[in-house]
Amino acid sequence: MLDVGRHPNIELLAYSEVENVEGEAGDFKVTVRRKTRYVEEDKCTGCGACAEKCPTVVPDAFNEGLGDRRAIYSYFAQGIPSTHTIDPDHCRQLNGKKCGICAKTCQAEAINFDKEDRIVELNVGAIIVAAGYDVFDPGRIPEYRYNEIPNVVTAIEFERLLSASGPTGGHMDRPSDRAVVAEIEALEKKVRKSQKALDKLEEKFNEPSAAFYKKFQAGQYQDDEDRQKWADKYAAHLAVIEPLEELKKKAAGFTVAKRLAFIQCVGSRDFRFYPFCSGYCCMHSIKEAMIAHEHEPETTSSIFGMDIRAVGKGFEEYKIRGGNNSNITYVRGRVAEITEGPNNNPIVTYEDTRERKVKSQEFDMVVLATACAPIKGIAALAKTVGVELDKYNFIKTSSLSPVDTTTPGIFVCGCAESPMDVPESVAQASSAAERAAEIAFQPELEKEKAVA
Amino acid sequence: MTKDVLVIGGGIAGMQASLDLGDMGIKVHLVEKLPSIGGKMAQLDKTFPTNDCAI
Amino acid sequence: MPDKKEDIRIGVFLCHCGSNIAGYLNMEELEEFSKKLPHVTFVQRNLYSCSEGGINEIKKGIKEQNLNRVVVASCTPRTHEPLFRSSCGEAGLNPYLFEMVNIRDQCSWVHMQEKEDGTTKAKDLIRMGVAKAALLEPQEPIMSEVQIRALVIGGGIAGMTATLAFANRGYEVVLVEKEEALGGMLNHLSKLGPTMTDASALAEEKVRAVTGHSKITVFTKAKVTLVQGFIGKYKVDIETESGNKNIDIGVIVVATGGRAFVPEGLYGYDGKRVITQLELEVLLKNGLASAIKNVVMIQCVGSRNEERPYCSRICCQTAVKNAMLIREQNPDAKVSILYRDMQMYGVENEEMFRDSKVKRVRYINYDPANPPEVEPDNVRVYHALLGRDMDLAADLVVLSTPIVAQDDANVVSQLLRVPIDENGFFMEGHVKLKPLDFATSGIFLCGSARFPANIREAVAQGLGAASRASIPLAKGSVVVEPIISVLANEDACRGCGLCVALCPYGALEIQNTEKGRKVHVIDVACKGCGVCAATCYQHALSINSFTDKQIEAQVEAFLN
Amino acid sequence: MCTGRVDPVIVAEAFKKGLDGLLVVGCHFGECNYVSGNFQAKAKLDMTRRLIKHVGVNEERLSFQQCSSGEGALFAEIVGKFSKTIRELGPIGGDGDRVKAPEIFKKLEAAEAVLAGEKIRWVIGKRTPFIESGNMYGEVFTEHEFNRAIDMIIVEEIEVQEILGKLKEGAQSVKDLAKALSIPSERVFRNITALKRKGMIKLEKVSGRTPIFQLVPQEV
Repeated sequence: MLDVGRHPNIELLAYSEVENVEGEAGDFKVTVRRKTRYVEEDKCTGCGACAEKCPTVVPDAFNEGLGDRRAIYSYFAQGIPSTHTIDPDHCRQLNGKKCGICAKTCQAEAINFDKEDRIVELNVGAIIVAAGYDVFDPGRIPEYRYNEIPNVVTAIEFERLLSASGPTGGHMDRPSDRAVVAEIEALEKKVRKSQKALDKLEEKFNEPSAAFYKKFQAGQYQDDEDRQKWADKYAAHLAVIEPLEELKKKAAGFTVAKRLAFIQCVGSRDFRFYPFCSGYCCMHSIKEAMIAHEHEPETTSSIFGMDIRAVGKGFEEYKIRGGNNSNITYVRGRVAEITEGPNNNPIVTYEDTRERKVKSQEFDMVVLATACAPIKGIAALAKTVGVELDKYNFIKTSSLSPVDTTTPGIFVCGCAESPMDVPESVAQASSAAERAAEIAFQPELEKEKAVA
Repeated sequence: MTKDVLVIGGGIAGMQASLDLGDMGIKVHLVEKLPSIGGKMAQLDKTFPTNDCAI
Repeated sequence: MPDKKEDIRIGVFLCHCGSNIAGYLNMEELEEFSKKLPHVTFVQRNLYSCSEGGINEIKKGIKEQNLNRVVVASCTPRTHEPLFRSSCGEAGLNPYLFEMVNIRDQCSWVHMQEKEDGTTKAKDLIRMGVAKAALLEPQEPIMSEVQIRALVIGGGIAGMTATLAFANRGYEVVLVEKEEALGGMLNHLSKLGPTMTDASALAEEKVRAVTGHSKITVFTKAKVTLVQGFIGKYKVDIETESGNKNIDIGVIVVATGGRAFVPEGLYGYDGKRVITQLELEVLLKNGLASAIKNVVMIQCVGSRNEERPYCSRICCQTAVKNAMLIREQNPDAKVSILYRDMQMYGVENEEMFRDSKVKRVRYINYDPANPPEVEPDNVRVYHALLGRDMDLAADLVVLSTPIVAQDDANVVSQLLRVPIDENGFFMEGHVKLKPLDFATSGIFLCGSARFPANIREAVAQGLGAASRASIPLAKGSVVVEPIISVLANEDACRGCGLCVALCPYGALEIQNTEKGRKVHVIDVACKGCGVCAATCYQHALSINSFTDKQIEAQVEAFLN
Repeated sequence: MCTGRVDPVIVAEAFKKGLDGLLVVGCHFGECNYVSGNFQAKAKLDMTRRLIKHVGVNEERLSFQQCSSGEGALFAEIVGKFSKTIRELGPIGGDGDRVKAPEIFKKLEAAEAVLAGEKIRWVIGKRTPFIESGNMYGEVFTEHEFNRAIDMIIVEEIEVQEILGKLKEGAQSVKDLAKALSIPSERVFRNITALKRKGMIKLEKVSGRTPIFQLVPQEV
C-alpha cells in the first residue's frame, strides 16, 4: 500500500470518481472528478492534530460503524494518502454553524473550506476496473434478524472486533454489552454533572441532599422556591442513579464472547439473493474462529455450512488445523432461524443433516459469512466505462480470457469480476496489468518495427 | 514512449495492477472513491491461510 | 591522512510536526542537547521537516554548513525516509549518509502525559542516531543489466499463455517442453468446463499462435539441464533433440504443471471398469460406449487424507462437468457422484453444479470414516445424509484423483534453487501477496506447478506471471537499494556455506577464487535481511548501513 | 533489516556494558517480511537465553516476542509486561541475578567470546537441518535433544573462555584453575588438553610435580 503511495509512476487520485470515458483501446479520454476534501493535499502532513480537536463525532465507516471518528478524519490510521478529509455531511462549519476549530488548530494551514471539486482529464491507452465488491446486507434475510439482535454481526464487523487496532482493541466484547457500557458512560457523565450542581446547593444550604430531601418530602419548605428547585434536581439525580446502578450490576457480569457460531452462505447459494458461491467465506470464517481462539483460548466455534469449501493452497490443512487446535466444530446444515434468548444470547435453529434432526443451540455471538455482492454503483460505473455486466452484475469476462471485458482495452480484476480470495485477486491483477501493458507498450513496439 | 493506464479502485487488486504497471515504467492513474486506498483488505485483521497481518 | 573523525560534520534537524512532537517534548532542551553531541556541528528546529520549507532548510544546511551527515528526528522512516534521502541527494550529499530518528510515533505519541521522561527518551534516541550517523558510509545503488529474453519451462496452457504474453510485448521467449507436443494436460482432455470448450481445439489454436510467432523459440522433447547466474543474467543449458543449447536469459517462468494421481490399489482401480477422471476424459473425447448406463464417481480418491492432506481444488468441477457430458452422450445413463464436500467455489462452478442437478446428476454425501466399496456390479455406499447403506449399479466407476506434483519437480527445484512445499508443489514468495513470484528475484511461477488450477485460473496465472516477469525486461536493468549483505572480510571467509543454506533469497553462492572457496553475494538478489551476517562464525559478512560497528555504536550510545 | 540480523554477540555485549533488559519484537511466524528471518532470530535468541542463564544472568532479561505492525495494543502490552519484569529484577548484577556485579560482567565477557566463537554459531546455524533433515550422519534431532546439545556446548565453551580469561592473569596449574573457577579439575584438564592441541596454551614449567600452563599469544 505504501509502495503505491510513493511510486513515481503512480498518480494517486483518492477521493475521486470517474465521470466519463470516451474513445477506444489505445486512446481513451477519461474525466475524473476529484472531490474536495476541504484540505489542501500539498500542505496537510497527516499529523492528525485537527481530528483531535474536532467537536463532531461520527460513526466510523472503516470500523463498520462500531467505532467513532470525527468530522475531519483520516480514513484509517495507516491510510494512504494520509491527507485528512472533512466530511461535508457532518462538519459544523460546512453546515452553516460556527466552528472552524480545525482551521485554527492546523499549523500547516491546510484547511480550506472554500476548496471546490476539481475535474481532471486523462488520456490513457487502457483501463483496468478493480472496483471490488460490497458486503451483502444480511438485513435482507428476515429469519436471521441481523437488524434486531445486536449480537448477530457480519464477518467484516467481527473482523474489526478482532482487530487490535479496531474499536475494542481486539477483545471479543459483544455489541449488546458494548451498548450497555456506552449507556453507563453516558449516565455517569450525567450523574457527574448533576452531582456538581447538588454539591453547590449542599454548600449553599449547608446540608446533605439526602437529609434535605427527606424533610422536603415530609412537607417542609413548601414555599421555598430555591429549595423546590433543589428537590427537583435531586429527584432527577436519583432517577439516573437507580438505572445506572442496575446497569453497572449487569455490566459486572459481562465477559467476552466465548461461544461463537459462524453461519455460511448468508446471501450466497441462495436463490432469493445470489445463487453463486462467494468462494472465500468458508475460509474467512475458519480464520476468524482461529483468531478468536488465539485471543481467548476458551473460545469454541461452530461453523454451520452446506459444504466447507477449502480449495486453495494450504486451505484444507488450515481447516483441519482449526478443528484440531482451535475448538472449531464444522456442522453440516443450513441455519433456519436465529432468535434472541436470555442475556441477549442468539439462539441458532438448524437442521443437522448428518443426524437428520432439527436442533437449537445458544451462543454468545453469531457471525454471518455474508456474500460477496457486486458494488452498488456497478451498473452506473459499467455504463460510464462502457462494459457489459453478467447476470449477477459482475463485469462480464470469459474463461479463456479471464480479465478481458466485452470492450477492447478495458480489463477487470479482483472481485469486480467475480468473488475471489486475496491470492487470486493478486494473480488476476497481474494478469490485467499484463493485458493493459500490451496496449501501453504499442508505441514502443511500433517504433521497434519502424527501426527494423 | 508508453501510453498511460487508468486503474479504477484502490483495493488489493487495483494496487497490485498499478504496481506491476508502474514498475514496468508505465504511468498509472489510480482512482479511488474513498479518502484512502487499501480497500477491504485493509479492514481485515489477518488473512488466511497464514494468519498474516493484512497490510 | 587526516583523522577521519575530525572531518565528520553532522547536522541534526528536529521536527516539531506541528504540535505532534513539540506539544509533548521539550524541543529547546533537545536542541541544546543535540548541539553537545560528538560531531554535531549544526542543529535546527523546523515546524514540519517534511514540508517544502523544511526540506529547503535541510538542503541549505548541507550546502552552507558543509554537513556531511544528516540526522532528522521526526516521524517514521516508513513514510518519510525516502523523501529525506532523496532531498539529501539533491543537495549533493550521498543519500545513505542520512539517518532518521523516530521521536514521534515511538516517543511523543507514546509519552503524551510524560513530558520529562519523553524528552529524556528522545535524547537517547537522538544520541543513538547521531552515534550511528558518524559511522555511516556512502553507498551507491546497485544496477545490473537484464538480458531481454524470457525462458518458460513447460508448454501447457499456463506456459503457452505466458509465452504468448511475453511475445506480444515484443520480448524474445524460449519455451521448453519435455513432451513431444505442446499443450500439456489439454491434450488429454475432452471438453473444458464450464463453457464446454473443446480442449483439442483450444490447444491447437494456442500451439499455432506459439509456433507461428517470430519472437518465440520452442524446444520440444527438451529439458533444462543447468541454470547458472541470477536475475537478468542467467546462462541456461537446454538439452534438445538437435543438440545442447546454451542461452542467455533474463527471467524464468516455471509452468511445469502437475499430473493426475494414479490410484493403484484403491477402489479396485483397473483402468477398465474402474478408471480415473483423466481416463474418462479420453473416453468422452472418443465418444462414450452406449452400453454404459450406470456411472458412479467417487471424489477425494487419494486426497484429503493423511498422506495427501490437501484438497486438489479442481476434481469436483471436473466430475460435475464430466457427469454432464456423460448425460449428454448417453442421455439414459445414470450418474451418481459420491462426495465429501462439493468444492464448487465461485460463480461459474456453482452454476454448473446447479445445472447438473437439473440434468439429474445425483449427489450422495459419504463419510470418509465409512468410505464406499466398489463391488463387481455395483458400488455400496453409506449415504451420510439419509443415514443408510445404498447399492448403486455401476458399469463404470470413475475415481476423482488429485493433481499431484510432477515427478521431476524436485529436479527443477534444485536446478533453479527454488523451494517446493510438503506436497511437492512449487512454493511462491508469499502465499497471498506474491502468489506468482518466487522469493528469489527473477523466477516466477504459474498454473498447476504452483497448485491445481482450472483453465481459467491457469490462463490468468500465465498472464500474471508474464506481467511480473516482464518488469525487469521492460526496465532493461535491475536496480536495488545498496542496503545489502557484503563480504566485508574476504580473508576471514572459509567458504563453509552456512550462510548460503540460510539465505532465504538464494542470494549467496560459494565461488572458487584465487584465495580459495569464498562466499559471493549476488547483490541484485539480496534483500538485506541480515541473517547471514548474524550467522557467520568468521564475522566475514556485514550489512551496509547496519554494520556490527554501527549497531554497537548505537548500543554504546544508549548505555552512556 | 530483520530480527534475523540480531547477532547474539551484540546481545551479550550490551548486557556486559550494563544493559538491564533486551526485548526483541519480530513478526509472527509465517509473515516474516524476509521469509524466515524471525525463525533464525528465535533460534539464536533462545540459545542466547540459555547461555546468559548459565553464566548467572536472569534469562528474563532477554525476551523474543512477536507482534505485527497492526497490533498496537498488543505491542503496548508486550512492552508494558517486559518493563515491569525488568523493573522488578532491578539493575543487572543485583538481586535479580544469580551472579552479582561486578563478577557478572566478567562472566558476560566469557559469554560474548562464546557467542562470537565458531562452535556455537555453527551449531545454531545448522539448527534447521539438524531438526528437519538430520546431521551429516543422518541423525535427526528433536527440539529437546538439540537444546540439550546446545546446553552441553554452552557449558564447555564457557569453561574454555573462563580458563583462557584466568590464564590472562598469569600462568596457573589445573588445580588452581579448578579452584578459582569452581570447575571440576577433570573438566579443566580436558579443556586444557584441547586448548593445548589447538596451540592456544602451552606448558610454562613443571613446579614440583604440578604442570603450570600459560597462554600462547594469538595473532589477531
